[in-house]
Amino acid sequence: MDEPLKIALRKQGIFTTTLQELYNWGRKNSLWPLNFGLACCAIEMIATTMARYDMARFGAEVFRPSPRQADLMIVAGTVTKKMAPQVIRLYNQMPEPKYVISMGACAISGGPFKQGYNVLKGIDRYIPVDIYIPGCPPRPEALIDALMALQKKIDEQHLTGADRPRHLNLDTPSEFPVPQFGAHDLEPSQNPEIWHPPLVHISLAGKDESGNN
Amino acid sequence: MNLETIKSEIEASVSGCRLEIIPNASPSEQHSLLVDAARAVAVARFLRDAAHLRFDFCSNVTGVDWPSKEISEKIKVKKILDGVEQEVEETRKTQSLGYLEAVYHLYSVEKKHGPFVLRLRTEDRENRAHLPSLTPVWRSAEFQEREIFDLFGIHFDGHPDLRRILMWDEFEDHPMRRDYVEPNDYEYEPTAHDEVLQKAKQHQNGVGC
Amino acid sequence: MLGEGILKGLAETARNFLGSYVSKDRLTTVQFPEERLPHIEAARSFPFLVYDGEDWQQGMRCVSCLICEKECPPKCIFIEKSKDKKPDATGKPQFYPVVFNIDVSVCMSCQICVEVCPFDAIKMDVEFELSTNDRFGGLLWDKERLAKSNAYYGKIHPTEAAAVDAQLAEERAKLEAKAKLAAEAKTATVATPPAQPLRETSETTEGSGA
Amino acid sequence: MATTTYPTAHITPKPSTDGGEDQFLEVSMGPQHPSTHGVFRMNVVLDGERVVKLKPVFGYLHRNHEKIAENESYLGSMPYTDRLDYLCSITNNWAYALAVEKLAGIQVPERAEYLRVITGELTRLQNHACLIGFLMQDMGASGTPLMYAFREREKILDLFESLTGARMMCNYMRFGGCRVDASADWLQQAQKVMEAFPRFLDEYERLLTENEILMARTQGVGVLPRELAVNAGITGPMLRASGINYDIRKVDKYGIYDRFAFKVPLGEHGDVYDRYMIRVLEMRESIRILQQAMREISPGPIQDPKTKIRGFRPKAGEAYGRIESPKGELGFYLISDGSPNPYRYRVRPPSLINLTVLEEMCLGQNVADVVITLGSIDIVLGEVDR
Repeated sequence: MDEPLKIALRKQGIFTTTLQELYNWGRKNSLWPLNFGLACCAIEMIATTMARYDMARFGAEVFRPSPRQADLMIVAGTVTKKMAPQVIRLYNQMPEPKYVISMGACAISGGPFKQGYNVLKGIDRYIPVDIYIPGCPPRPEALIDALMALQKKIDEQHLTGADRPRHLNLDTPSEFPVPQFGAHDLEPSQNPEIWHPPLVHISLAGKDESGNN
Repeated sequence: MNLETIKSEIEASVSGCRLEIIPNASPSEQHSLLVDAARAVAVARFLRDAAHLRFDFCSNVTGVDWPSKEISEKIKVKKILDGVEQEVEETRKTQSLGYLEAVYHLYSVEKKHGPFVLRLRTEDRENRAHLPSLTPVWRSAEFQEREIFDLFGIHFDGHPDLRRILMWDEFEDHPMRRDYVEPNDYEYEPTAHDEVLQKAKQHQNGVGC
Repeated sequence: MLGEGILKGLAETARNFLGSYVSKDRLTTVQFPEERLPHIEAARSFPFLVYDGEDWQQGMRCVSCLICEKECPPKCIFIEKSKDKKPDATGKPQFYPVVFNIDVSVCMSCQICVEVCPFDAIKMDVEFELSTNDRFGGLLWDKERLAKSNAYYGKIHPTEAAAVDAQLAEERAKLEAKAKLAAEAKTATVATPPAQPLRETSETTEGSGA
Repeated sequence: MATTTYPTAHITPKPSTDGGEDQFLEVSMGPQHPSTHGVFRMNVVLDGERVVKLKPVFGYLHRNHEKIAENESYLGSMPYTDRLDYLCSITNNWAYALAVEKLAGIQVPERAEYLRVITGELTRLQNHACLIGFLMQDMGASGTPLMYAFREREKILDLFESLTGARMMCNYMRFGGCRVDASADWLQQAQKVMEAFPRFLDEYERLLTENEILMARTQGVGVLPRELAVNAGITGPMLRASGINYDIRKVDKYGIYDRFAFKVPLGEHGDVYDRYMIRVLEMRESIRILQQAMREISPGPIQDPKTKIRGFRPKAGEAYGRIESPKGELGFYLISDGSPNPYRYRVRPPSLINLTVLEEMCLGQNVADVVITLGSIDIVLGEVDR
């Protein structure tokens, strides 16, 4: 059925839908986040659920303390190397379909604390992330904006076909290996199947030759 | 509250302890007292219990790393040159022995004075990095001494529960030491310069890209 | 009486609930995407580069002095200075940044780059709806993404921008006056040569600081 | 309760006198636990419901603030201090600025001191209000008190945003002053918020103070004796709840705190209820300080003109500066070797040291009381682990 006909019918009081639309509509409006705060951004996440910003308007106010009941992980704050295995374990414990929002600079790349010896340079080294919100910390509105972006993403997913989401494709993994504590660093220090940074051409910069720095 | 008088009082009541006043050149004028490790607990007890001092509140405990460094000093040496004794200036380079330091900031809740700064030094940075724990005197040192053990590697003898506090137990390094080498995770450094640029370059070369 | 305290508390919640129908103070929800909080002038999110005039490339105020790069606490700015000079919005030849990248996945919005910039070239934006699914490309902002017009700056931080504009105009006027003076002096130098070197040095120092 | 199994090698329960060792239950609360206020973990050994042993585990938010600061200029560390105790960025700024001012002997102009007091006390208001909300959340009062607290907090954050540009990470203070001046308009807004705050406090107290459930849950729970409190270096509202009169605002009289008339509320029993009450009373005293500061503030410079912001290099030496932050004694210990970076930069975190006595306070209590005892300490993990 094409879109104009659907709208015309809706005006007449007749709702038509497909299974896919109904399925996506249900999923996107009942995202249950994991009650999981790491650092500064967690306070802004709490502020988002409070009266002023009221995340309940998006059906995402039911913060679940248990990963088994949650389908959205908002990584809000610095992921340290000591915490990273636990974060990944929590992610593995969440049932599919599951989504990850990487909230704030630290969760994306380590942020300002990037050069610290105990700071993981981005949670996407170990688990796939759907939406990134830059900011330190992002405003509550920014989190709502990210939530809407995620809802849009869910809405556009197809139930069948090659581009169907991960939870409908049995060949793709839904659990990821948990790194081990090593003598100097986490082992391995990233999951090469997930983390594909582009190569930065350092020679292009030429900083050290020009002596500008 | 004069540091000199406190020093002589300690010397009078704790027999055989060596104390040294470390001056502080900054406008804060918080001079400190270096106590030899062997008598540190007795000195701490005295500071806590002496009726007019009553430093009952140990606020801040921290470590400082002073690695060994090269000191070049000019010395006048008498030498016989061409049969005549002459004074010749020579620069002699010596390697100063590095050490680790624990600094305690004491206040008095009862008398409302302070800070009194106490320093303890280890003999070296490696095998003899031991100090007596002051946790039996002030409980507030418990977590802070564990932190120093974790990050600097000073072993506090007599500490009730000395193990790593911030890093995981399998970790081997002492990251707050100045010669600590960070793990190589410089895969993506789009805005690198200075030190980070060097490390990112090393990483790329190491990986073979 | 046991339970009195609980009843008191319940009365308080009831007051808040009923009050929310009449008092704006008790109903604080902002229906975000449709409704927004009033714009706060001092608000800041990420830096942007100010340009004068129409052409962002020509009008960029940044002369790539690298101060912000050095002072940035998390080191999220990367600048490559040009080898040549190009005329800026006022026509004066200046160095310009060949590459100016800010990694917003690291930036902590601390505003120190703005504070230390002697050219008023970098300012803080207020945009915050920046969520993206592009980890690398979407979060490394280049010169083009960062460039925003002075008019935009005036719109988001009106008071501050007016002060900056006034100051820049004053400096420009001073410079022009000085140039004029210098030109006059040049004609005069034929008569009084010793006065020249002094004036020239003062002009160059002033010129580089403007 | 998180019952994920983690290595718990450190726990060696004492042999039970009335049965075998298998009576004990080891529970690892955290690092992901709704009541631990972040990523904090406690290894608790339970005998039925009773706590036999409790060992806190730290480091899940160890962000290497001190190491990073050693490679950062003095100014560059200022925004990092915001992220220590992320509920009260302004008081963190203040403590750091104070330590650097001691290190370099910088004078602060009067207006800047007033601005520091005003913003600092506003910070205390929002911190205490939120802490009480979180504490009630831990007790099962899910939502309502916390929502009321956040409603007021948003008003204070709006003030911070219009003054400093950011809601949480203000980066407001500089060595020898403040970054931006407050306009007359801003002061008026602040006056309005301040005048409305006692009304909120009355409301909050009607909601909570006499609530029988609250009293039953908190009175006599998590008692901290006086002698232990001093010896264990406890500071802030927690120390005063145990009845010890020690407020750094009164003892050190840093800034201009000697100009204000305010009382130091003291507790009697040192239990969770006293800690709750102390915070309510401290908020009332903060409002008194704010009223005086708002009345007395006069125009003037806000920055010491002799202090360079860029390329700041204090002479070699060291200094320890401390303030009364909402959590307790927040101190910074700096060693300068004359270079642009501090040689050693140490934060004395009140939250970490206040946790020293957690085990003593919880032993023999029910496991549900561990949660509220922890809640009443008022920890922020950014500061505990740095």
